[in-house]
Amino acid sequence: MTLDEVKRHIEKHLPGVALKPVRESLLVENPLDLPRVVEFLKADGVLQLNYLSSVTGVDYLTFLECVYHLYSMENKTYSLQLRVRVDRENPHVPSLVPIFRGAEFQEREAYDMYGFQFDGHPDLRRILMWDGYVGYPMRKDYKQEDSEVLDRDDIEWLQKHGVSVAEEHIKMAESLQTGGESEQPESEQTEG
Amino acid sequence: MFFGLGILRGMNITLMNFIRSYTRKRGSGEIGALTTVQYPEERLPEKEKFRNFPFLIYDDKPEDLRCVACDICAQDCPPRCIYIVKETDEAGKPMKKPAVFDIDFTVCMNCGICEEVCPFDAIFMDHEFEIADSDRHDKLLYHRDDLLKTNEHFHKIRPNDGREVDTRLAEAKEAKAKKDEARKKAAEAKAAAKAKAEAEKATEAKEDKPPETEKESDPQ
Amino acid sequence: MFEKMRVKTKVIDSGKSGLDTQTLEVNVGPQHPSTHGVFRMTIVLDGEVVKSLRPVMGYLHRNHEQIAENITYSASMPYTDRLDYFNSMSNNQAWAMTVEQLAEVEIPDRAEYIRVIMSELTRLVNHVSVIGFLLNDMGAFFTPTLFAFREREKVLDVFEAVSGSRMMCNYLRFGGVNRDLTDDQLGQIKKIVADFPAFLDEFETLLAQNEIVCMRCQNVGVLPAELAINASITGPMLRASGVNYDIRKVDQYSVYDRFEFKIPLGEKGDVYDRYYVRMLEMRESLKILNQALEQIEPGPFMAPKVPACLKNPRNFKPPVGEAYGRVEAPKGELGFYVVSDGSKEPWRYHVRAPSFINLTVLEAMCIGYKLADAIVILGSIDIVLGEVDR
Amino acid sequence: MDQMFVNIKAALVGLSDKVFPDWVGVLVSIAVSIVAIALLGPLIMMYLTLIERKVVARMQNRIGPNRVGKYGLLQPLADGVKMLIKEDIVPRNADKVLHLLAPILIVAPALLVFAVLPFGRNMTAVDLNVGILFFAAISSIGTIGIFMAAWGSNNKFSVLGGMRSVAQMISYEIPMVMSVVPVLLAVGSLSTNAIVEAQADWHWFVFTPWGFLGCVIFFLCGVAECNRSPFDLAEAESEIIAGFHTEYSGMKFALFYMAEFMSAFTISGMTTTLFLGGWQGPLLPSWLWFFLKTYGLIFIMLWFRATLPRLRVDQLMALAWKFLLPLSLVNIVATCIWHFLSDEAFFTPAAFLVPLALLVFSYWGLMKLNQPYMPEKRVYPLVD
Repeated sequence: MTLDEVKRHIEKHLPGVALKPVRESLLVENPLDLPRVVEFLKADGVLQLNYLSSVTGVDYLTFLECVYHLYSMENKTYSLQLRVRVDRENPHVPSLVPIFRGAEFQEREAYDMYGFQFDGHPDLRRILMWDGYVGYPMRKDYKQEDSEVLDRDDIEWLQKHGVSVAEEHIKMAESLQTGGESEQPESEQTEG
Repeated sequence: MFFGLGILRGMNITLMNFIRSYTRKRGSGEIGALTTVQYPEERLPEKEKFRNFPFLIYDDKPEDLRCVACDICAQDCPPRCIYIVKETDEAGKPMKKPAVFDIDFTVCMNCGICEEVCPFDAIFMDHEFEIADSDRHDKLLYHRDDLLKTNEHFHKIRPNDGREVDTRLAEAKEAKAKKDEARKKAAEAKAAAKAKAEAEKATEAKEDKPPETEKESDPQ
Repeated sequence: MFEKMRVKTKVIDSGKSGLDTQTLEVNVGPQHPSTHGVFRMTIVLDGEVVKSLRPVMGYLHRNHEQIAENITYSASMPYTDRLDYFNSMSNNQAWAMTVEQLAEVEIPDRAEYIRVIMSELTRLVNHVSVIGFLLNDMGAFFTPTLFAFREREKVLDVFEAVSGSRMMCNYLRFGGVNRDLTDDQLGQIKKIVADFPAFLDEFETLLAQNEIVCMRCQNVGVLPAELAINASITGPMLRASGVNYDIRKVDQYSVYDRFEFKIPLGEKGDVYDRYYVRMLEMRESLKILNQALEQIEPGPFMAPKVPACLKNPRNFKPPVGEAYGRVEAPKGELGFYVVSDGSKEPWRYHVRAPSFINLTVLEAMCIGYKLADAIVILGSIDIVLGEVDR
Repeated sequence: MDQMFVNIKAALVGLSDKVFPDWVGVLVSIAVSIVAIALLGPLIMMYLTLIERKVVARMQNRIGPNRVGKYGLLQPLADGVKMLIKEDIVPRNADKVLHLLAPILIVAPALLVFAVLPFGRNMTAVDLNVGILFFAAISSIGTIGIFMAAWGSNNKFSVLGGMRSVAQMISYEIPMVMSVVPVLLAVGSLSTNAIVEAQADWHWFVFTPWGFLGCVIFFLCGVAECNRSPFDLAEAESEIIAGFHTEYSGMKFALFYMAEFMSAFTISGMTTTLFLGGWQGPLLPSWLWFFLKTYGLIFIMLWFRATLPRLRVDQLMALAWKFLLPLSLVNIVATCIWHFLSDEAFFTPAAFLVPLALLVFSYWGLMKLNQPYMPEKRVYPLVD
């Protein structure tokens, strides 16, 4: 079956589901349709896509995308890639855990890294980062909280090699060293 | 089958290994022979391709490094552990020589990519692995002079690669010399022609622009 | 035996004994001898019986994906070595395959054969060490591990001679391999392959019929086939549950379609099956290796630099697009999902790590068994924390 | 040669008799025995660690310790020094008294048992007429020490280990004592010396069917008693870190080790005494025979350790209660039959075969009854 045929096949059985082919894959236009589509694909006699290989997120700056790779353990020839697109600010995606247990950890990871809110996930906690961590490190606009903080060793090293270091960085390093409150410096890092 | 037979069979295996550890020759690779090597006294033969930490190569004098501070390795290094600053002459013009060439061995992950990407055969992976030290900041940050090793050293640890690189360099040099010659001839011919043509004007036209290196140049 | 134990648990549960019992919460790990790294299981115990188990991971997290999105495609290769550090060659293969798919690169035959040989050797290395460690988890005093390591060393010697490093091989390149295999090295591999069955026999005599091993492994940690499929379990673990799914057969990537080999399937999906399927898989790997070593022919080991992106490996810029490449790594399906925006660095780089996803069913497999079983079940999943935490 | 140590002791006592009054001679005689045992125990332990490491290493295709001294012979000393200078850490919430007492309470009984071991002809420190009883009683005291250590450490892993250990010790005590009963029946005395004397002229009990089985059961239970592989559940390092001694370090930790190795030695020595003819043997001096046999058994212990994974706690209990205990009871019956049939002779075919048949049959029957613990045969299909 080609992608178009699959699209038609799904649309025939699930009226009201809007699909759009995007680069060898199908985009489920409304994220809320996703569980229906996946459930259909899993139970469907022809496709039997009963193996959810991979769930992951992608940040496209204007929106977030969740990518699902489905394979079949029965009918080994066919595979399908599904994707949903959600708003960056409010990335709610229905969870696939009720249908595929295999999505459990991967959705947790996507939540951890991109901040997807998987509605219906039984245990949506951070998985790789620690509890209480703020921010979603894989988003393209993520700024590491201490990326502009230089260590005292770094400063010494830079100075030794004749690179001038801004005053704030030195102050910052001192305050870190003495265990003081850290403040974000405004200026750019001076290292070339 | 009697309960315990499997255990007895397993115990037979360990007993055979025990006995063979005395009867079979150590390091012969046979089942049951001792396999360990008493490390500081005995060492396994070094494989030629073995890679560990990088070193900088020089031909005759430590002053003429092959490295031209093109910064390719620094940019391609996956963990970015190489730091290069070009040397400048009195006028402040950057020269093709590193003033600073630092490799942080605490960060280096021995991948050998610097060796692969270097267009000048200037950096190679060493076989030296006993570099443990008590201070990870100063002692394991290797500077240019710590990294320098001779071509002989390279030949010693990697004879085949050494030969290959040398022939390659020699060929390049020859080619360069040929090209230089050709260019010189061309320039001479041109100059002669020019001189002929512009003899009356009595102006001189001579190119002495240094020729570019043969290999891929710095992408920057 | 399992049934009996369940009955016993129920008695405790019903509280009819009239004793005031208390559950015990134990943190197994992150510093624990048999969590295979820095992995933590928060186990609630009733006596010795596991009531609930929560895996906690991330202690080795280094945001591998973020790193890879900030460096060039080829610079990611050495980083993939560090994913599952037992099997750097298969990791390399998966990453190289994905990028080649993206950039539409044809790989010469010899390179494909070398890749197959390397990844099958890797499978041998992985499976012997896993079985050794599994026995360690059961309490054998390192003998199986050291026997396994004895053989593993021979393979690692080849890896070192070929790639320069024993474990962090960084050997494959987009379009082929880094260097050619010499005849000498091929001979060395042939010798390993020829000697390996004797070792496997020894290993099997040592363990397979051992009553204690059987008692500890059989009917412990049963994973039903439906749950295994539903939870996206892959690799020997899935096949031990009796599901015939091997990506080498399904996708027939590389040159796997040219070899004659079978897939061993388990009967019950317990720890013993997982152990024994690995033993049998090694024998099949040896078959593949024998055929590959026979069929390999001299030729180029790098693709000709035809696609523009291959011209200069340092400036490798695949076309805009995306690809999902997967291989049958020794631990299961190792997939790389990569989105390219046409620049030198991937826009999105995702690793579908088999041991991470195989952990999903850990709790389901452990509940109702003893603490000692939980350790063995974890060992039989075969995780490497470099890959789990990434 | 045979009476070398006895003569030395006699000489010492005689020396004191010449100088001091009689009662000093008695004290000297006692002191010599005590000093000899107090030195022998730790010495045996120290070198057992070396032997263990060497033997296990050889079984694993390694060389083993070989850096300190020739063949690593000074390794135990180096270990001892290391243990002594190590920091002694006591957890903040531990019960300090119990934590301190436990290692002492474990070592003391392990050392006490040496008193009744017949090391050679006339070389039993105290020839108790209830020697075996003494041995059984004292060697089970160690359990209290283990549980004290477990409870006093205030650590969950320790408590798990302690509970396992108590359950295991109590269970294995029973088949162990039951397997000694046939010997007592045959000899008619509880004295260790009498038992050895009864096995003169190659009449070792291990050569009889009941003796062989009793030996195996006694030895297995003994291995379980001293917490050695494959019964080392109390300190299972892969499950509960180090069990009851998780929170111990330095010399206290070394004391646990010492107790373990000394009881490994006494168990082997007792098996030798009960079933392998003790110090009986031709040509070589009696004490050498004793040590040879004992170290042979210790080698088997190390061999177990190098080969076998450990049992699970329920399987351990099942092995004791469902397998070893019934078998040892049957063994008593077999001994009685042997007695009736043998008619004072050591070997008669009928006396040999009838108990043998009984024992083999009951072994087979117990195997059938314990079917759930038997290995299953599996078939692995190879598909495309």
